[in-house]
Amino acid sequence: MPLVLMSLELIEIFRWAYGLLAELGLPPVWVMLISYGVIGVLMFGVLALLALFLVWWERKVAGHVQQRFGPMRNGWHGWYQTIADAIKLLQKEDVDIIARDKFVFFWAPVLCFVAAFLAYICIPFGKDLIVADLNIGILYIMAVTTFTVIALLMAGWGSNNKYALFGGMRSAAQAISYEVPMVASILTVIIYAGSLSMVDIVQSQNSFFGWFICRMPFGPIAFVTYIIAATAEANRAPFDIPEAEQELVAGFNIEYSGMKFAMFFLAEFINLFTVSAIAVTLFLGGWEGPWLPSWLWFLLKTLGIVFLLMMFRWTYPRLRVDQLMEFAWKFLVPVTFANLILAATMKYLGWYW
Amino acid sequence: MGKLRTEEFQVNMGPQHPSTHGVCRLLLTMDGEKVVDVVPHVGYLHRSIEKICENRTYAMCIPVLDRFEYVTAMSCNYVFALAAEKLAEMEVPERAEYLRVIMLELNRIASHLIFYGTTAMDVGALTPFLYGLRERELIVDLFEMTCGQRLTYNYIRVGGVSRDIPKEFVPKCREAVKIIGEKLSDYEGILNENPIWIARMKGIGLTDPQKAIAWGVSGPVLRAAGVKHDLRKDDPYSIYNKFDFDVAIRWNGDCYDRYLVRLDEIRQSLKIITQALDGLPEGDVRAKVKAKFKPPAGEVYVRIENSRGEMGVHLVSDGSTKPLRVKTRGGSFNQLQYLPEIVRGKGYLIADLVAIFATFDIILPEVDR
Amino acid sequence: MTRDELKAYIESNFVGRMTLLESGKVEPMYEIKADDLIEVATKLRDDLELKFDFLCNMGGVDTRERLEVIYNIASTSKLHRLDFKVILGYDSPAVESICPVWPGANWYEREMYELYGIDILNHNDLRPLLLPEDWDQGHPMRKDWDAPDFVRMPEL
Amino acid sequence: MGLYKDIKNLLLGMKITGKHLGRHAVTIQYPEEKWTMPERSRGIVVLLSDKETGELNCTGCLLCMRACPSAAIRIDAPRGEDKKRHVKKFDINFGICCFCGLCEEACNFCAIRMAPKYEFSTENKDDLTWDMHKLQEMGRDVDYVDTRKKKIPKPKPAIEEKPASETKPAEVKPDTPKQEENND
Repeated sequence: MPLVLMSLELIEIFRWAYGLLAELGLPPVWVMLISYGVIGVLMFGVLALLALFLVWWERKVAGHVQQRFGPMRNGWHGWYQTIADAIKLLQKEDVDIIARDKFVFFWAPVLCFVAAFLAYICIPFGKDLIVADLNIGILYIMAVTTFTVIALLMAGWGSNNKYALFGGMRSAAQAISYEVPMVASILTVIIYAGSLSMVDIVQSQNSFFGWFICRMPFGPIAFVTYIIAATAEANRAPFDIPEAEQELVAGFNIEYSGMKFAMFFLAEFINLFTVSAIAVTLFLGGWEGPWLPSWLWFLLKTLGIVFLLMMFRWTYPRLRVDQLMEFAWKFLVPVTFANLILAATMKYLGWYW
Repeated sequence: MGKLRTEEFQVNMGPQHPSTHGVCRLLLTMDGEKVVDVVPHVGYLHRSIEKICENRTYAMCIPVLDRFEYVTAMSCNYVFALAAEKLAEMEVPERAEYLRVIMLELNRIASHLIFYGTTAMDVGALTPFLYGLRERELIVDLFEMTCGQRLTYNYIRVGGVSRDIPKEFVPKCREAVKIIGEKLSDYEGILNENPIWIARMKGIGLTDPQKAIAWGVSGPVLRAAGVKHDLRKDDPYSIYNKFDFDVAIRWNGDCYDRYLVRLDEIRQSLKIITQALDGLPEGDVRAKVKAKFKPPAGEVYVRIENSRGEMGVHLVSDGSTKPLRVKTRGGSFNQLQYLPEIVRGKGYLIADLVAIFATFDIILPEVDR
Repeated sequence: MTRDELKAYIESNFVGRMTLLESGKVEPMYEIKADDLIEVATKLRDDLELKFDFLCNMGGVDTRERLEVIYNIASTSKLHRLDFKVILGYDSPAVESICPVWPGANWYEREMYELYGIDILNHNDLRPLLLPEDWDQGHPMRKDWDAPDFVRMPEL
Repeated sequence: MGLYKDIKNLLLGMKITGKHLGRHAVTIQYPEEKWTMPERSRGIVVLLSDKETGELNCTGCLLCMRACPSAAIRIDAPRGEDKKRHVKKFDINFGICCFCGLCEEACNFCAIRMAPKYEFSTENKDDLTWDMHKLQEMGRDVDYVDTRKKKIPKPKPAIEEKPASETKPAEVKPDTPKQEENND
């Protein structure tokens, strides 16, 4: 056991624990059930904590950009501020408005929260550190993250509030529009990786110059268009029109309070991490990197992208809803498709490394 | 297949809404995301300042009028003091006039910095708000050092100013002027050429100069539409004709020009302050005012150029210690009633309305009084 | 025009229609008859020498003897300014709306209507502006209006 | 090259926000770190006491009460047998006080001051009405220049800010100095 822990690779610990479990002599079904249960709980816990960390980090970044402190009260630089906030939100009264559509209103935050977690089944956190290496990995992720849109639309409709409805409709329109350039930029990568599996994609970029962002000239273009589309997918500024607080007050979550609001809020940050993790996996070589353990590389790269998105949010004004659509259909879609054709041609001609 | 049936619906924007700068209720008639019509409902902040002033003495009116337009409370102090002085035909010491100009211009900068921040925030950029307020803090500190308050100054009085500036004021003021001048490049860098900012502001909320004049619109909103109308030049009050400054003017009359005009005005105000600090004479800061200030019966209307347009007071005196009527006029009042004119039927989106409202720089206490 | 030129011009061109009042010692203050208001106002606006295109301010005054409506107008091109007023009695005071001349008077007239009870004739929209929509306690800016203050000023 | 210019300007914005990232905050952490108000700050209204005897400087002349635009000051100072006023009640309601400083300027006796203190929030609105003793306690540590001229029959007011008096208090004459002052 000590030797296992020395290796710093998290997967070794899991393997060791699994070995212990297997040696107990339980039936294989039980071993499987227990191990998946443990993994599920672990994933949930880690991601929830990660979301709380991101909330705190966002507030710190915002604070420092604006020459403030950000949270400073709870713990060192307010490190457990968001945990305290979450606990406070748990205790808050769940304001139940009369004129809502009860079923839709109740299930919207749940669906949003669940959909945010689903994508993590096939995101490789490190070498071999993946829950299930689906051979349709990236397709699966694209499919389940779209659930969020349904959840936001449900929230907008169920609240029976005009602002919320605006938010929900904007969110749906935005997500549908940006799905297209996003998938097109992902396809650029898939053409070269030759697989939809996340693990295969990472393994196909095994050196720094093998990273898809370094593949000239289509790599950087695909990366930039992906980041733009991902910002919109994650409802982040400057594309945060569904909850544009200066126009729609809070958009789709205007009527939500307490834990329901917290679910939306955390789901937003988990989505932020998801899109960054996908960007890292597709373009920045995933867990690849020297010296440090693979999961740490993955985490560092992902947090780097998250930081970039945060800086976007605290720097740029918000686009208007029609400009947002225009930008997606008149700029991003042509650019990504042209890029896709370029990449495919180069692949066909063999002009790549 | 028949035509898809759509219908207009109404949305209440406010009284509690993040971008209505106070408690203004805009009743929007919407066609989807498009604003078809807007009807402003005001009065949520009505404190009947005019009625209150009618049963206060002239000295007491000034702190009450501080609350008339609290972002530039110095102007409110000044316009009332000016009206009372004009009625009593009183001379004000020169040092007091210089101090008044310094304070008015500092306050104009403070107000435009708030405008810069809140407009950026309404358009979605949150950080400039903090940058704007950071520099405003320097000015507010100067005010507090001088008169003891940060927002409701009660500094400019009938016959002069309430007290002389402290010794460290002049160097600190020069330093603040220098810092603000430097930071302006930051402000412009973060927004001016930003493509998103330009897309949001250019060509939005076009004001027609002739119509704007007819509706009584004044100040930066009018100047952004190409009308060179600045009371500091056109109808000089105090000692503004001693200073060398330009009237900031733009020609398109859209949100972007209104924003640029205000940034230019900050520069011009810095120029005026520097000149005023250089020429600050020694002497008294307050004229002798009789024990019970009783201006002779009569009436007068005075107007000054505030950061939101023309600010005026029509003061009617019946020769007693209390004014008979104080009719105040603020720029926001006319601009808010002009707002439906430029929004109605133009097909602006709700986000444009927010930008227009922000660049009109309407604050509600001035409307509701 | 300077103030004296303006005074002379008005005296010669508005004979009998604008009378100089003594309350305007500091700045000239004219009186216009209520039934002549629109015509004079239109002339003031359209006269090429005057060009009063800008309504600065207007409002009611209660002098305890009579009601008045004050108008402060200015010209953005000629850079001069003028004050005039319409004097009304207490019983059913009414004044013609000058929105056709200066549209910016709209809200000022609404405000005057609710605060002073001065009826505005031919006004398109006389909803209450500052007061609540169900206000029925009279006209607050009248001098005889007495309201329960929150805190009374001490009688000294 | 519109696209190039746009990207350049977008990056310029990031550069400015990024530049601020490393700078020190300009805000302060309030309860730990307190901001000292300038000497002239109009924070809270306090009553000053005589430096030697420790008694209130207030003579009950009601000048501040008359100068107050929001009627926040309530004084009850009936005449005693010696024809002098004795302050029985001196209440200030901070709920309606507008912190304009006119009371301080009206006072001829260095009795009322606006001190640079700002921590007086309460949980109860009624607690905002402070009585004479509390105001005096708050004013104990406020330093001031005693400009009164004591034991001189007709002292001249020497402070710069001349008080405002709305009506001349004829019956107050015995213990107020000559009221030749400016109004505000």
